[in-house]
Amino acid sequence: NAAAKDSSSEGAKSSGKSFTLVTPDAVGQNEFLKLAVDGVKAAAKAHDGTQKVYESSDTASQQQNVQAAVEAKPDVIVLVGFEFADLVAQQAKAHADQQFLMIDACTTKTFKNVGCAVFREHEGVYLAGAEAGLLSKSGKVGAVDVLDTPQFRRYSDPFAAGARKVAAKTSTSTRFVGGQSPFDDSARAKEQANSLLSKGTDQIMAAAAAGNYGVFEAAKAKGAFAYGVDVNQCVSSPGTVVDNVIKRTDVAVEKGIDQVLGGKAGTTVSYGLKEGGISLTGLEAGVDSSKCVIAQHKDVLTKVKALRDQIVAGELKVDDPAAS
Amino acid sequence: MFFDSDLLMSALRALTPILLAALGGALCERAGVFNIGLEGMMLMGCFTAVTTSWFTGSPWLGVLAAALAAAAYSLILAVGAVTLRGDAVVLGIAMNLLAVGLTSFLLRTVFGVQGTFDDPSLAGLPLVGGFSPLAYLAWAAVAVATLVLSRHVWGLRLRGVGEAPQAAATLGVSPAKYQYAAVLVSGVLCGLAGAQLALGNVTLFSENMTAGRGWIAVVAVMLGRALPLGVLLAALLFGLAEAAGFRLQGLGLPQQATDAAPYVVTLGALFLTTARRRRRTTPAGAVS
Amino acid sequence: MNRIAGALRSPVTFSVLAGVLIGALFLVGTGADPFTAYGAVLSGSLGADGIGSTLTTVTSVLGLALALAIPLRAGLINLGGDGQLVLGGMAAAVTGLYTPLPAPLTVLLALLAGMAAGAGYAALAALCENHFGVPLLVSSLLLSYPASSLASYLARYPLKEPGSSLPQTRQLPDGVALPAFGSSTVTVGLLLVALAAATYWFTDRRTAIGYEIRMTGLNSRFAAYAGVERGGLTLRLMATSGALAGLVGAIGVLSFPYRFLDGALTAPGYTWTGLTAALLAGAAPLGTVLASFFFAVLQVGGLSMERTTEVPRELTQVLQAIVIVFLAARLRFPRGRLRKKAAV
Amino acid sequence: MTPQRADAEVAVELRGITKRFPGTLANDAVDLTVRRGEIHALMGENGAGKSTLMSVLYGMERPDAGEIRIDGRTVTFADPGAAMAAGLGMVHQSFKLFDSLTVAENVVFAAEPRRFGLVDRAAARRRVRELAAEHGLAVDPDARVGDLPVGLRQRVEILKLLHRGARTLILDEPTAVLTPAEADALFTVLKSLTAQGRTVILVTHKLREVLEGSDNVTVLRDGRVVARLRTAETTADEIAAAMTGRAVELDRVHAPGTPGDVVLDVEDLTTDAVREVGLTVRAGEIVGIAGVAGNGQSELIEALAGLRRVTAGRVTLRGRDITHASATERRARGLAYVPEDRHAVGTAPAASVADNLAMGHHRRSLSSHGLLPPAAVRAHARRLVERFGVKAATPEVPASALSGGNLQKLLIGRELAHEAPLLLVEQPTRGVDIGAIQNIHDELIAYRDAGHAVLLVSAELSEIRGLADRVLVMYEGRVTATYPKDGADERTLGLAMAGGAAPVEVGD
Ligand SMILES: Nc1ncnc2c1ncn2[C@@H]1O[C@H](COP(=O)(O)OP(=O)(O)OP(=O)(O)O)[C@@H](O)[C@H]1O
Ligand SMILES: Nc1ncnc2c1ncn2[C@@H]1O[C@H](COP(=O)(O)OP(=O)(O)OP(=O)(O)O)[C@@H](O)[C@H]1O
Ligand SMILES: [Mg+2]
Ligand SMILES: [Mg+2]
Repeated sequence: NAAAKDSSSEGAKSSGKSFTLVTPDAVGQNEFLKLAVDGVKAAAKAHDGTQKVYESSDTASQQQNVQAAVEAKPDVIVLVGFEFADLVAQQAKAHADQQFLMIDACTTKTFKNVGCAVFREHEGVYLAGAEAGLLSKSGKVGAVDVLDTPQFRRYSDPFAAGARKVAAKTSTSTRFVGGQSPFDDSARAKEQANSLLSKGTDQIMAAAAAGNYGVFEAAKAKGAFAYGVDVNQCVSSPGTVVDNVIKRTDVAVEKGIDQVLGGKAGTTVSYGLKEGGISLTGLEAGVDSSKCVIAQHKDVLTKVKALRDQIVAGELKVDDPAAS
Repeated sequence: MFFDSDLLMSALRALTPILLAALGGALCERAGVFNIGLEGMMLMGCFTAVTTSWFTGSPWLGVLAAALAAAAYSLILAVGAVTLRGDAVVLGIAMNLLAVGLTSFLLRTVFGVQGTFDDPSLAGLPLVGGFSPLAYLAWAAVAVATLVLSRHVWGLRLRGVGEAPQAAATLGVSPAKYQYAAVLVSGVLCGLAGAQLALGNVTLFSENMTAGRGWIAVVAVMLGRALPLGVLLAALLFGLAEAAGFRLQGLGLPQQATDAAPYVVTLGALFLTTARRRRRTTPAGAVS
Repeated sequence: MNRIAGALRSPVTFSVLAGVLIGALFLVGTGADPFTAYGAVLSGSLGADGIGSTLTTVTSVLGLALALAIPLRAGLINLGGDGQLVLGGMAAAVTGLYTPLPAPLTVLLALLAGMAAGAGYAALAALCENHFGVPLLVSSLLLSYPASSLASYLARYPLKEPGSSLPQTRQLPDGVALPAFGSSTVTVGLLLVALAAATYWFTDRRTAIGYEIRMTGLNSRFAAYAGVERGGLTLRLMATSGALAGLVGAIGVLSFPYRFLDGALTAPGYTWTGLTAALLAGAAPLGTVLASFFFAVLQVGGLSMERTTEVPRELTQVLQAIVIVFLAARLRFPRGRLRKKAAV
Repeated sequence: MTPQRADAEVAVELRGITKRFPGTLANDAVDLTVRRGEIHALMGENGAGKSTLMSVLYGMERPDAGEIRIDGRTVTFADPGAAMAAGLGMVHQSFKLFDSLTVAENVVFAAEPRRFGLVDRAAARRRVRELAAEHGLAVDPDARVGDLPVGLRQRVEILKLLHRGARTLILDEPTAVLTPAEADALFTVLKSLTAQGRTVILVTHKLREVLEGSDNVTVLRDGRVVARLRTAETTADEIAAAMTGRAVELDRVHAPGTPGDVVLDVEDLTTDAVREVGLTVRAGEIVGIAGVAGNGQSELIEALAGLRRVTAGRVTLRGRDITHASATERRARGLAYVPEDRHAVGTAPAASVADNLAMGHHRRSLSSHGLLPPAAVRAHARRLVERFGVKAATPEVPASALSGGNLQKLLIGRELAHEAPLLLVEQPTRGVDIGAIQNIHDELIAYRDAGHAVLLVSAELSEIRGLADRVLVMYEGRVTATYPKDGADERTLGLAMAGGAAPVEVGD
């Protein structure tokens, strides 16, 4: 628990600001949460302040952690995830002088002391889908999601739409890991991927949390390709992972804190392709050293860049499954 | 085509860890020790297999270490339930809890990570004819267990110990010895099950990665009436139901329905088999 | 006085001390200071900041521990607490959302609906044993999964809050909530659970049915011989058990965040904690209460310890398991029936 | 004091065996000499230390002091396996058999003929047939032991010992569950074994068989040897006096009762193991049912008690049809029941004496409006403990701490206390010593004389003849004979129990 270690070094020199990050799950290998931790650390450094990370594991611990965070009265409490919407609404009302920053979600009502940052993952997933459509030889692409919930649908529905955009005849399919331990069950995720592969699918969007490793293994064994999320996952399975939908949570956290400290809480900032909050590894600098398969398909990247430009310019609108 | 060879392969892959663990559970059951800690023993196997394979570079050493570690872990049940005559159900549940806590704790201490340890250079088990060698071992274990239980002197004595421990004791057969042996062998089998899951089915360790498979093995022991072949059929039924569930998702069935399917199928199978058995045993019972 | 001396010499004291000691060794092994860590556990769970969370956790843990202890007293193991809990929560949510009555009445109705749903579903497991001969342990466990799946489906599709990204129902109307104590998270639910514990204690010690339940647990053939009807008792005990599990679910939904969120009720694993508490206490009422409280302290304190020190909370999980192992190895309770059942 | 033949060599010799349990001195410097080729009876009341002594000899208990000599050599047995290796073999009172295994598997268990480590089933079968033929112990090697009647199970137990080459056989109360005919057959087998030079140590409470079948008798009381007798030179009275320390009147036949109204009327009752049984029991009489175990007596009683489904027929209790009533309804209607198996059915050994005594009373005299005050339970327990002389430290001790005889007193006392018009009693004195038997018999007679109806099932013919006003014999699920009091001697009854009697009808 490196995060907590930093906090112990606060004390005398903490003339700066203090930030507390509360996560909905254990940070572990959750790339999305790791980035959030990076973001809050960067903010602490920038503001010569201190930071703490409270990791939750379930609804009960989320509640207890938020409670504890509020009682410690840091300058900003950062909360990552949809799960916190109700909690933040409750606490923001009860503690009007406490500043909150919500990442990846927002309260239904607007509070003057709550800043929000949300992502338009679907834009990035759409582009990954386009890559898949262009690269697929079988004309079949699919996705493996953790659970059948709206936020995970953001990783499957736009993927299908992107593929069909560039290759109209592409057939698409989605599997959900489910089971007793959906976020950790890589064996199950692997079998779900296998069931797609056995149908001839050769491009798979992997949004199975820890199960992604299982998806990559399955794809690798069948010589098929997969797409990672949040960070560059190509390194964990070079030659199999084509590209990744990058979500710059660190940026959102750091900028969000600035915005809240700057007195501009009460607003919601949306990060998409345009803002650089969402991207693909293939579209970033350093693609050639990323170990991603897409680095060998410059032609594909050219077409995808064109699509991106259309989206950024607002000429192309990507449907958001979570907005229904 | 719905029922194709891929479906069968998928079912067989899902089957292997469950089968290995359930065989261990069946042996314990036969020896009169109710082993509900299969899940925890398996998880210890997963962790040891990955750790050993990582540090030695040999998945085979990983398998060996997993078997040994899980067997050592199973001593908790053996000492607690056999020697100290504690409650096997409580011990089993505690072992499951302890395994989750301990492996997560060790994951942090040994690898400095949380959640999942995965590395491309972690060596997994090779595939032979589409399956890991442990899958073949599991099949062989069914045959061996059947033979030993039904024909070998050890099997006869084990069954005797499970049915009437004092009777066995008066004939100079130590129930404790056989019960220890059964629990330790179940430890070895669960260790292998864990190794298969972490180095065969996938190549990584993640917290709580057994995800209820040990419980399914417990159910398989009951459904299969603690007979190796029965256990095999029960595990196969479960594997097929799960693999079919994955396919049905492709046909548009909601994930929640396919999640529930294996359990509903198992319950249905239990209804059928116990109803049949009841009909058969009622007249027989009247004789005595 | 004898009792106090007995308690001090009891396996419980021994096991807790052994667990704490082994836990301390772990702590030293990882370079942490055991006193700081245990201090953090205690102050985090029993201090002013933590007691609220502890009591909230106690509400759920004790509720489920009681639910599982009641059939256990007669030697029946209900492994389906999760399913009954979730169905209870879902029933309460639906009632809370769609009852056109004044809020207080709606709350009452939602509690009753939750209990009814849990009771009905648990009774189903009893029927599986009584009529199909499927051991209760297995039938209750297997039935639990489809129940969770059903609730998950409902929260995801027909009852989903429009526009939300989470598989959750709409929030209950204003006022459809259990009153809380001050600004804390502790609600009247705690009182309901405490009332259930008191009732259980009274029934167990001082009523004829409680006596019959105890005797069934000690020797079911003996009880049957004297006229205690096994099937009927199983059904009633399971229904009571399910009703309590359902009540915990309803309390969960009628407390913050006042809606059914898929997985929220089961993720903290209260069912297992509750079952363990009940098993450890041999289903005795007072012991169940104490064990539940102990586990709640460990859970809340463990999280707090992780926040304030470097020690990961898994340690309290390990500690809890070690205490159980030690206790189980020295403690037995009547379970003759289970053995026979399990040996199908 | 030691009138033993000096010529035969000594097979087993125990010297100064002392065994202490917490709170009990079970064996106090016991000496026992058993000569080769004899049947040596070991007698004593419940708790006298017989089983303990045999456990010590057989390596199941370690003695605190003393020495064991087999064939003149001093030995120490770490476990029964070592004792078996030295040529000892023991048949325990409760059989130690594996019900789900076959006869052959039971016989060869732990001493299996093998081929490549596998059990050689053919050889095992052969071995059973050979031994059976040699010793007159015919039994089907492929039968499942669980399906066998008690008499055959005992044969399996003896075959087990013979298969292991036991030269000295220890039998703990082997005839407790046998009919006279079966017991006679057993003694024939034992005699032929001793004729071959084997030795038998017989633990028993039954004077008749000791007098008829043994060569020497050793009597224990309170863990000490109080008499060593040559059977040919002693009498039943002498042995009984040695066992109890006082003179006892043996085989009393009680005065007949005065039957009143019909309390229980059973017509053509049929269950899975009972065929068209009809009988009546009147107030103020004891009706005895004799029969070899496994001929439907237990099933009949269970059906009457409401614990077994009735497939046809009619049962009337005090004028009310109770054919399909539940056990609770029957009890409410006026029925009490002392079951055969006091540990598994009649009590909850882990529960306290007080809780055990409350069962059945807890819904009636002890409770009101469903409440059961602990004080009432305790007071009730104290009353019964005193009235029936149950030896228990306090009512709070678990019933498992009571000796067999005391547990039986507890059970009978509890059921008698219901004052129910009908009492069903199975094997009320099995394994109970002479003194306790007399107490129990007196209680039953007093209960009858108070105007209650009693239906008694017993394998003990002297008990049936001593107590019953009418005797029914059950054979293969049917009532095959009915006799009035003193209407049949033991021979006639024994014959009828073996299925060899023409039915004798007598009016009710
Ligand atoms: N394991 C034991 N622990 C404590 N006390 C025991 C134990 N076994 C026997 N005893 C006690 O030792 C004494 C002798 O018992 P033992 O079994 O030898 O009697 P017995 O002569 O065989 O009686 P019975 O006729 O009832 O079979 C009794 O008081 C009994 O309660
Ligand atoms: N652990 C024990 N503690 C106290 N008493 C015991 C114990 N084990 C046995 N006894 C008593 O010792 C006596 C003899 O025990 P044993 O095992 O020989 O029983 P038994 O002869 O089969 O019993 P029964 O008297 O019912 O025929 C019994 O009265 C029994 O209650
Ligand atoms: Mg005895
Ligand atoms: Mg006896």
